[in-house]
Amino acid sequence: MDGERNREVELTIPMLQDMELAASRVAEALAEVLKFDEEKRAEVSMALLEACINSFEHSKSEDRKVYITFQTAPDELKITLRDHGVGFQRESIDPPKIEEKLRPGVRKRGWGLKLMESLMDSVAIDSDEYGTTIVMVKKK
Amino acid sequence: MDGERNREVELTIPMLQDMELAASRVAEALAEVLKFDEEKRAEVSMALLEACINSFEHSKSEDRKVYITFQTAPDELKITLRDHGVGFQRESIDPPKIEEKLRPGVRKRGWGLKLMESLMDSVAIDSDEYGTTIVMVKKK
Amino acid sequence: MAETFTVNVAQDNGIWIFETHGYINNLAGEAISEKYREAFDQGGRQFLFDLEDSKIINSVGVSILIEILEEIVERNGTMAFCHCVPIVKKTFNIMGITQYASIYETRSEALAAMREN
Amino acid sequence: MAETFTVNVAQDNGIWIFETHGYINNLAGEAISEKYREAFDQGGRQFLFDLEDSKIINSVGVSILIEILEEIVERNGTMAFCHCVPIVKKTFNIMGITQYASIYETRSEALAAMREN
Ligand SMILES: Nc1ncnc2c1ncn2[C@@H]1O[C@H](COP(=O)(O)OP(=O)(O)O)[C@@H](O)[C@H]1O
Ligand SMILES: Nc1ncnc2c1ncn2[C@@H]1O[C@H](COP(=O)(O)OP(=O)(O)O)[C@@H](O)[C@H]1O
Repeated sequence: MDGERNREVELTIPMLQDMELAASRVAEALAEVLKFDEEKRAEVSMALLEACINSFEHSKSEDRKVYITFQTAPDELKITLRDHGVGFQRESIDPPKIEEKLRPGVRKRGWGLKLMESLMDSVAIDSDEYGTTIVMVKKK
Repeated sequence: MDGERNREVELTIPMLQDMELAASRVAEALAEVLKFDEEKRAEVSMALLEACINSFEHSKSEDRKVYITFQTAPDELKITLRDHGVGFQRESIDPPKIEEKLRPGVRKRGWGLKLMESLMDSVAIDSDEYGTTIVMVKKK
Repeated sequence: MAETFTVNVAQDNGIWIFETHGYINNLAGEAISEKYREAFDQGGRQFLFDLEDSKIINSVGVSILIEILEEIVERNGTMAFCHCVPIVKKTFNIMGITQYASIYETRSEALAAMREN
Repeated sequence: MAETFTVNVAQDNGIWIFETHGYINNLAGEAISEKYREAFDQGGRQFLFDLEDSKIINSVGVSILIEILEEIVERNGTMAFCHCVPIVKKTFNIMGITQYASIYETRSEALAAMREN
């Protein structure tokens, strides 16, 4: 346990334009340290980018911060992202479909969760009125 | 004041091989957000890399962590790095000279502080038996 | 990346080429959309996006490309991409954009294919 | 970067070329040092380090290059670098390595200059 905690990287970013890049860079650097291939590095990096943007845009958190913990194991990177925002219900969000999105008047947005889920090996969302926690794992 | 605190990025890294890369990536990403040119981005990034390695190698800190705060202003990036190690006295360290380093038997190391000071606009070191704090500023 | 985003527009035999530079986020998407609107209003129907210098994108930026795609599809036009890094290709695949827009390796390949259209 | 560091060694008319790949840290420095030792023991006196694929270095890694430089200078050999990114050049300048080792833009420039030596 202690050994694991000692491998943690913690990052707190403010909810400001472009700050998601700082987070995604850490993800990429750690994926490099773990010797993930370039494609997987880019995948982790983009999944975290999307998760950060969701917190920035939707959480309405008062402290305007996203708290991220990176845990490295020899063959996986686990990323836990938290915001202290209003939360949401994953179940109530329909998966986006391009055919529908292309219809006139339909909101084109709504791809972040789908991308995260497609790019990572697992994504677990725990969200309530005190905030949202997302645990994402990418295997080597 | 509050506005400033809200722009802070905080990063904690464990003192492990290659973890300095995660820190230097954040510095680089933030320098990019501030639209520093490529050269200055690389300079900030390397200065922080060196500061991290110093903590890893010399601090003997028990918690094996480096705590870094990044503060962004429109035209400067301020980086504060702390370790809870044994500290050192800046004054007692002579500036390295290549002529001397090239003599047989002389330890070749000892460039980190000089590099940090050359690459950043200012470097302030506060170090005692409870640890070391380094505040580095790079202007756009 | 977080460099100021720019987009250059050129024309090649009726094909409008958009060359993007930098991170495609919401602001970049809007910048693209504005230039697209001008081209469309001048009668443009074939659009090639050269993403060589956009190695990072996000879904907010890409949503704006879907807005553009909607209009292009509706008017029987063509939207294509070239020089996409793997993560961009993958993103377009996941989103299903590749069902409506072709991705080519190089610009000349894209132009050749689009001219046959 | 944090990819496993590698160094390839080649010879061109008595000039030993070390092509590094990856972050030059302590471990990489030691890997270079080992290969250097082999070349030196085979009589090598002219060494060119092509750093094109080493965009990140640290002072611990560079200190090991200074160890090598000490020996080369002592035996009247030559040490040179090429394809250095700006931060690497700057680092070598700050450390004063450029007083003892030349930095060339390209490998062919370096080889041409070293052959005249
Ligand atoms: N961190 C969060 N806090 C609150 N709501 C969120 C959060 N993340 C996602 N959501 C909700 O989930 C929806 C779907 O998110 P997503 O798939 O990323 O698409 P988009 O952000 O484009 O709407 C959002 O519109 C929002 O209602
Ligand atoms: N964070 C730190 N904690 C304790 N000692 C330090 C720290 N940073 C630097 N030092 C001391 O300063 C010396 C000079 O550091 P530096 O110039 O980076 O060269 P080097 O690390 O190669 O010795 C170190 O050898 C060490 O004694």
